[in-house]
Amino acid sequence: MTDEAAVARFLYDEAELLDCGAYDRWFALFTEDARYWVPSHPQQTDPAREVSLFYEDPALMHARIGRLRHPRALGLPVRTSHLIGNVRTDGNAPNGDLVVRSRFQMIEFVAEEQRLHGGAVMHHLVADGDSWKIRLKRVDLANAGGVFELLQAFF
Amino acid sequence: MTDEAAVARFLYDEAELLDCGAYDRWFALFTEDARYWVPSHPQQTDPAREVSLFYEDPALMHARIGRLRHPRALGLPVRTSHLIGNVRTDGNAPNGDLVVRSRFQMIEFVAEEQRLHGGAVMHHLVADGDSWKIRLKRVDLANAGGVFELLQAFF
Amino acid sequence: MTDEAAVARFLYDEAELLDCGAYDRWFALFTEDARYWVPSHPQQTDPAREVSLFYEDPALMHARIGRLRHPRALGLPVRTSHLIGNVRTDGNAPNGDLVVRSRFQMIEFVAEEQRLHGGAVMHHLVADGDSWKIRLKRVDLANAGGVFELLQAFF
Amino acid sequence: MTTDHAIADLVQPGRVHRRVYTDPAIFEHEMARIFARAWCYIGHESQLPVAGSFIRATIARRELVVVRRENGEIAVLHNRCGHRGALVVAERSGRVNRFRCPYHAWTFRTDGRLQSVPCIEGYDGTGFDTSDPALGMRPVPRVAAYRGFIFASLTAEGVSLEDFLGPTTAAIDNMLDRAPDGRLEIAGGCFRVRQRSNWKIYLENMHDGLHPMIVHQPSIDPAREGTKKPPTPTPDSAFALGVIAANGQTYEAMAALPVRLFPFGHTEMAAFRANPATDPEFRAYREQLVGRHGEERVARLLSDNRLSTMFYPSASVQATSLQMRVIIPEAVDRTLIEVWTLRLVGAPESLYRRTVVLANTAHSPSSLIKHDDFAIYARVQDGMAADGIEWIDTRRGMNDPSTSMSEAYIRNQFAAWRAYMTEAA
Amino acid sequence: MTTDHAIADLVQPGRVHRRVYTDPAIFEHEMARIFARAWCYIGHESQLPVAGSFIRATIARRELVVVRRENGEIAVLHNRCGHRGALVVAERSGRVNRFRCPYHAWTFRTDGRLQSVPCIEGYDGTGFDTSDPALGMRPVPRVAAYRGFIFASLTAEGVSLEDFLGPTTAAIDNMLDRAPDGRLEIAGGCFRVRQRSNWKIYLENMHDGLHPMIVHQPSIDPAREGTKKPPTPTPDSAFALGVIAANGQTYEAMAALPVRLFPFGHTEMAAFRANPATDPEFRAYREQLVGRHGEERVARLLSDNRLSTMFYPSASVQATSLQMRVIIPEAVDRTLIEVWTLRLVGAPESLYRRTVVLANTAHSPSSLIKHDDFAIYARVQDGMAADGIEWIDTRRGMNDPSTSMSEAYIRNQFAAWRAYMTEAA
Amino acid sequence: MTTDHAIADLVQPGRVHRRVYTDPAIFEHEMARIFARAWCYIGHESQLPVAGSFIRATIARRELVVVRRENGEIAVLHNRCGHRGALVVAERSGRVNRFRCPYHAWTFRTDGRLQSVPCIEGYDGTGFDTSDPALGMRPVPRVAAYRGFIFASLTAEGVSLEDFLGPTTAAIDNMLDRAPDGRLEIAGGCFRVRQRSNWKIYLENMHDGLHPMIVHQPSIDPAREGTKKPPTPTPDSAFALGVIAANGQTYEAMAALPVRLFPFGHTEMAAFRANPATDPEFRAYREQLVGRHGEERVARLLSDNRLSTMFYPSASVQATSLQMRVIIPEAVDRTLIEVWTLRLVGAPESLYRRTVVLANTAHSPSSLIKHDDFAIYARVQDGMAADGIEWIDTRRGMNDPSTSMSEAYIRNQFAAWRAYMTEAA
Ligand code: FES
Ligand code: FES
Ligand code: FES
Ligand SMILES: [Fe+3]
Ligand SMILES: [Fe+3]
Ligand SMILES: [Fe+3]
Repeated sequence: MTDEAAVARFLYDEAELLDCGAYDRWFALFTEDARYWVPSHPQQTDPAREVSLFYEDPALMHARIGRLRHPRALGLPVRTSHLIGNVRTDGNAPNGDLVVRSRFQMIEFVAEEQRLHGGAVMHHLVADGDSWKIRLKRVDLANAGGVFELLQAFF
Repeated sequence: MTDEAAVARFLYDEAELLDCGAYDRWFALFTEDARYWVPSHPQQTDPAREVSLFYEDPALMHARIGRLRHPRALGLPVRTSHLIGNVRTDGNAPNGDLVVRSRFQMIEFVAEEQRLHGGAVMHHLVADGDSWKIRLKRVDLANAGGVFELLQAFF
Repeated sequence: MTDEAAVARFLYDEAELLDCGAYDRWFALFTEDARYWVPSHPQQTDPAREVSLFYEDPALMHARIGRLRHPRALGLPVRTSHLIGNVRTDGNAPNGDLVVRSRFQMIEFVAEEQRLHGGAVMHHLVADGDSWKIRLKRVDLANAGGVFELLQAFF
Repeated sequence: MTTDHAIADLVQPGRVHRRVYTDPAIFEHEMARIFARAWCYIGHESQLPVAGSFIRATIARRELVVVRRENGEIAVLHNRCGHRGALVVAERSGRVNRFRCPYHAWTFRTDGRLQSVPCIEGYDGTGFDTSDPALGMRPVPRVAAYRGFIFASLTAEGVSLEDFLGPTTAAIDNMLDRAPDGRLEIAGGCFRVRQRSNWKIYLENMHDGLHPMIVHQPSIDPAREGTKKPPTPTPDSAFALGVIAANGQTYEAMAALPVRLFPFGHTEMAAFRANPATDPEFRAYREQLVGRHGEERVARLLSDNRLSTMFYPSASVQATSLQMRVIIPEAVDRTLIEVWTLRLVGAPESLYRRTVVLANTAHSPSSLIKHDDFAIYARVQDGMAADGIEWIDTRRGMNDPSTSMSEAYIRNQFAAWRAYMTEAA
Repeated sequence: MTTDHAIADLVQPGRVHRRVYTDPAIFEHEMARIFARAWCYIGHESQLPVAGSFIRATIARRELVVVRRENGEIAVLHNRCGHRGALVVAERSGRVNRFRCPYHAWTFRTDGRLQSVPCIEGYDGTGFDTSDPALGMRPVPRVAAYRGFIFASLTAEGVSLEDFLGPTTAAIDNMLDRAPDGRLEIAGGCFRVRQRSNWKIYLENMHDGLHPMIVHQPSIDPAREGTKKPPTPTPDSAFALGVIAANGQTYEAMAALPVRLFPFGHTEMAAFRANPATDPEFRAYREQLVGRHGEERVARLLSDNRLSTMFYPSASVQATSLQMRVIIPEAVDRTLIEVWTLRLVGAPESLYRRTVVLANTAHSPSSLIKHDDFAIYARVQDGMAADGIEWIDTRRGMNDPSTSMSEAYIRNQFAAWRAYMTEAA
Repeated sequence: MTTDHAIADLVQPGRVHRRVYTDPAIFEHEMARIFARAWCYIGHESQLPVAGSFIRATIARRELVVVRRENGEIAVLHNRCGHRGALVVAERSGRVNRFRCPYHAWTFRTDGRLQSVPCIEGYDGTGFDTSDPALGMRPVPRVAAYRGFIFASLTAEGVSLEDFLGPTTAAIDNMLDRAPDGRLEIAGGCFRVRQRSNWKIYLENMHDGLHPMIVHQPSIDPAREGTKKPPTPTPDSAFALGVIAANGQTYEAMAALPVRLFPFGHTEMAAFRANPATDPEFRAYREQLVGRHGEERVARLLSDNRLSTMFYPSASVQATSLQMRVIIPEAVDRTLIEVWTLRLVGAPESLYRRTVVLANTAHSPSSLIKHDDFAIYARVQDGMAADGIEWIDTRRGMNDPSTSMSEAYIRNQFAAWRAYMTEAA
């Protein structure tokens, strides 16, 4: 399997864990210093000086998972189906992380309604044995900057 | 071409036959004991004790194809466009069949309206020369369990 | 990287240029005698005897790019996100061009609204160093023949 | 506002006005005057096995909860909190000890009475009385069941359920007689299919014996071929193909199928005598029945075949195919149909398996049969949408006995429609 | 309900009220009083080459079928079955011997008369009369064609088509004169583009000579540059770029373009004199014409250029660019535009090729020109959506001769609008 | 049409009728009688830094532009061209010298007056007068700002902004006092979140101290756990988790939180005393304030915590968390909420960073807290959608002092609602 194919497979497996609701195993893919970031617009560079659609460290990701599983959480369950494509390795970040770019579309089915999300994804991956861990997952939604209803699920 | 790439190519070709309306050639991809199954919910295990969105053996698949081509069939034609992704080989079934998992989205254009379908697909493949035949195609729709309008086309 | 993988990567990079608004670099991928064609129905063979949704030579493509960038263009900006899949090399055209078939879905975000487009794509590619140039890009939309609102962006 | 007089004029001998299918104001009246007054089917007792079991239901667009009480009785409550009106239950079914509103945690007994209010002292001296029904999940005025089939009425006054159902109950009796243990249960999940047409268009197709060989030709032809040519169907699929092919009856055969007309708009269509199944499992099952009823009665009840019995306006039962269909109007041009299957308790698995195959074949969203029906319903709706031509003909079979080739059942439905719609509120 | 008096007040000298663009009740009136009364364009005879050829059409939201009868005449029928109202024809065009309703297989002759009813004995003694037009696909009251262009009116009374069209027919005559064989045909498919604005906003832009150099600057600039800089355009694209660049006329030039005003709201805008095409194919074509008409007449008719002629309210013809545009209102804020191209029968292929390029350039969904127009139409609709400011100014050019720089044609449209809308039903 | 009398009856002591949340006609009245009359918040002066700076705003569904004039004043104009009504400005914010309509290039001064008209001679002798306000972008009747917070009223008559805001201004004063430079600015972008419920349902949740520990349990539980267990949060995330966990206050604590009631429907809820931040940056900031105000006043103003202050009906300010929320009704069952953050000019970056974290946590579309709130709002809307049960109870705390455990603030809102809705137009 070429390296790019291996990376693609890694992204597919990551998405599958979300779609199957295997949040713990998905969570385990992230480094301790990871960030899950959905900027409020594609040009956003600083999560501290502008609001973000999501900006979560592992502790906040963990809390979100906790809510998604809480028996009294409202407006759930949410079922997702990710389609990942256009996977491209794009060199290394200053810290050596492998930079991977991809595009996705995700169908979200919640409260008997189907919605479509999509956009660009950038992963920063750290080698971990014969696989990787995710240090950064940045999702730039096609409709970032628009009006949103609630976004409960991870992209 | 790696094995996974070959399987992916097989799934692309399968989808293309549907999108081009080459139903006979698509039908020929299935074994005589094949099943085309769209469960009514992702946890469904038994098509005999619960209703299914589709549960078809070759004879019923053949009848559906017959209707799709019938000059007097109403609410037709339907045009589809499949996007297949996240293709992963996933070991072998007890009977030795190759298990392949993928995700898809399908745009359906019928009666001047565009609809989107998507979800998870599991193929059970039997080696056939240097290609495969399909013994099982199971499609778990993202919105399984919801309210549907008519589903005429194969996913 | 297998040849098909290289071609796929080429299509991903092409799409990314559009999604990033790098229209000049995208434009540079086309040959001087290139055509960008979106037929008005899948069976259309002659752009001169039937109207087309798009039928552009480099000069018209260039003019469209000019408008997309014009400070006074209305109903802009438009943001797109392409998902490219089912990439298959399909032999050579009479003139020797490499024929590549794929499927796509594109989310278009314009005027605070998200729309979905998709269908089949055929590229005719000319070898160019260790990459290619595009002599023909034909996009058959799933909803060709239907009613459209405006189509400003390239697919 | 449409006056009763104007409404009465919309239904005339031999014709009805298109507005009854297309006017949103008429639809509002239908909800208030027909669905809110009639006995509407809302579920089956087998869906409420134990105390606290509940399912949701909808009548005239009101959200309801049907729940089994501790004393075994069944209550039907408005799914609406007595505090600020929130929908109390979001799940389609489940089990509770008491209902709890997610907003401020008011709790309600299974009879809908307010049970507890956090920090109730906040209401001291306001005359707040927890026994006030208006503060609970208000029960609907009337609930009754006929041998497990639960109906409710949103109006306090009116005929009893038995009087309402009248002779249609025979369909239910027959199903129960066919159950070795004398019990039925809802099983196997449910289809929910939305059609883009007025609810009456669905009802008016219910016993239409003229359309099958015409509308369903696109599925009849391949099904007939499929029963002859390869690929060889599995037994289940052979049965399914047979069901599809069975739509290809001659006009003569259909003209021989009586459709019975009952008060309140109810109707019933006979089915063809099913060629007795010959497989060993069926014979064993038949023996069970004989043990229970005796040969003569079994012969009679197995030959007493009903295709569909309509409990106007809310549901129909396909007695022979063991299917319940619930009609839920959503808008003047949108209707939700729920399809449920019934299991004969005690009967061999193979019989229920057939019921599942039949539901998949006849009413799944992918049904080869329904494709053409639903397309037709939408075309009827679209054809009547614009003004210019105002009347729909309903004269077929006006002078003949009622059969599946007559529109007598449609006239019977509209007679009830007119009575409901013009009866003083 | 809005009274006629109130409606009359919405159109005043020099201004109109925003409600004419935004009020759904006004829109309903427009359908019943304008579109249902006027002669509306529904197709061209070339689309109906042989007996049984049909196309679908829409007037005032009524679904219609336009069909060539066996005797060569053209009938326009309501696309609605006389039985239960189903839409009979779903295809947009095709050919039939007779129409067949898919529900119960009633068949209809191409004049709409009921031809056959399966098992008609079911109607014995009901007074059912197959010759009753109400049981057929009812023809519209009036159909007429002017030299191949078919119009229909949903009202029995009214002026003749010739009187209705009046001087606008010159545009049609001119196109026919340009056809070497004296015939035109619809060819090359059709664009159907939906705009999110009231139908009148489209019409009011039709002859607006002030907006092009403003609204279309974003396409004019790159088009002008494109004609100078590489990449070198193909001849077709050079022509397309020229068309786009041509929007950049000076105000003076536009002020010199007369817009003629006709009764019934019709209007016509002249086009700039096209620099005579010099390619050999064109010269050959010109010779053909001279052979047919003589030099003098050819010189005159080729210099007699019309940009657009509006058949209020339903269509416009771009005579010089050989394009038909059909305006189909769907809702108060939604309008469907159909764009068809016309072929001069007998003319060289290259001319029609130009027509296709022009349609692609000027009115495809991807048109660089229309992007900005349609965005503007939506912005006009959005700007008027809320209350608070009630009047729209229409005074430009009130004292001047009518040119493309005057709003005279808008006032002319509203004069007709007011007359239709207040005329007793 | 609903009469004022009928409207008055919808609000009664201790209850309100469901129609106030579900009837589109009532919603139309609310736009015309409440939103068009009240002073509505439309932006902050810091969003208009220089001459020509503009932002868009919406009141009662009217599109507006708020612009800084050359003289420094602020004008609020209808975003509508005086010619044909086009929306003049499409960008949500920007800077201009003058406004230019994209259709015919009429230009408007920043005070809305018509500045130039291409080829104006076309209006000679028509009485066209460029100084006619009807031809400009008409200014709204009244605009005023309180210390940078801009409000507008669509009605010429009425109380002054100061009288309207009354004691609510203290919240603004407090924020300004906390700013070392005595200035606030809008920064960090904006969330725009749509909820599927009536605008009042959002307002009625604003000070609801009973629901947090109930509705927010699904986020409180994991947040509390998160503060104890690994993974170890970053300081920002620890703060965020603290904010989420803080919803888990006891009823006693909430009952101790006063909610103040003001004229015109305004209300204010106190916040818990924030444990003084101890990090060095905060201490440095505090020193800045002491330098400006003196120790005593700083101690007072930092302990003077307000959770939310409601400027009925259009906005609320979360003074302590430095957040503005704007309520924009779109339809009877749809409301857009805009969330903006405020920066204390001169304060250390870390403070604003906290403001951003708080906005992300408390009101982003992905907010763990808002998920459950918004789901509840929709369930309240859905629960009230159907008829059958007509009244909503509002009696809680009728005899008690107003706290977050009382519905006094809801009654206060409805007292204002009733006054606005029944006051002669
Ligand atoms: S709304 Fe149900 S408890 Fe308050
Ligand atoms: S509806 Fe057309 S034949 Fe019955
Ligand atoms: S509409 Fe604004 S200038 Fe004409
Ligand atoms: Fe049928
Ligand atoms: Fe234009
Ligand atoms: Fe809350």
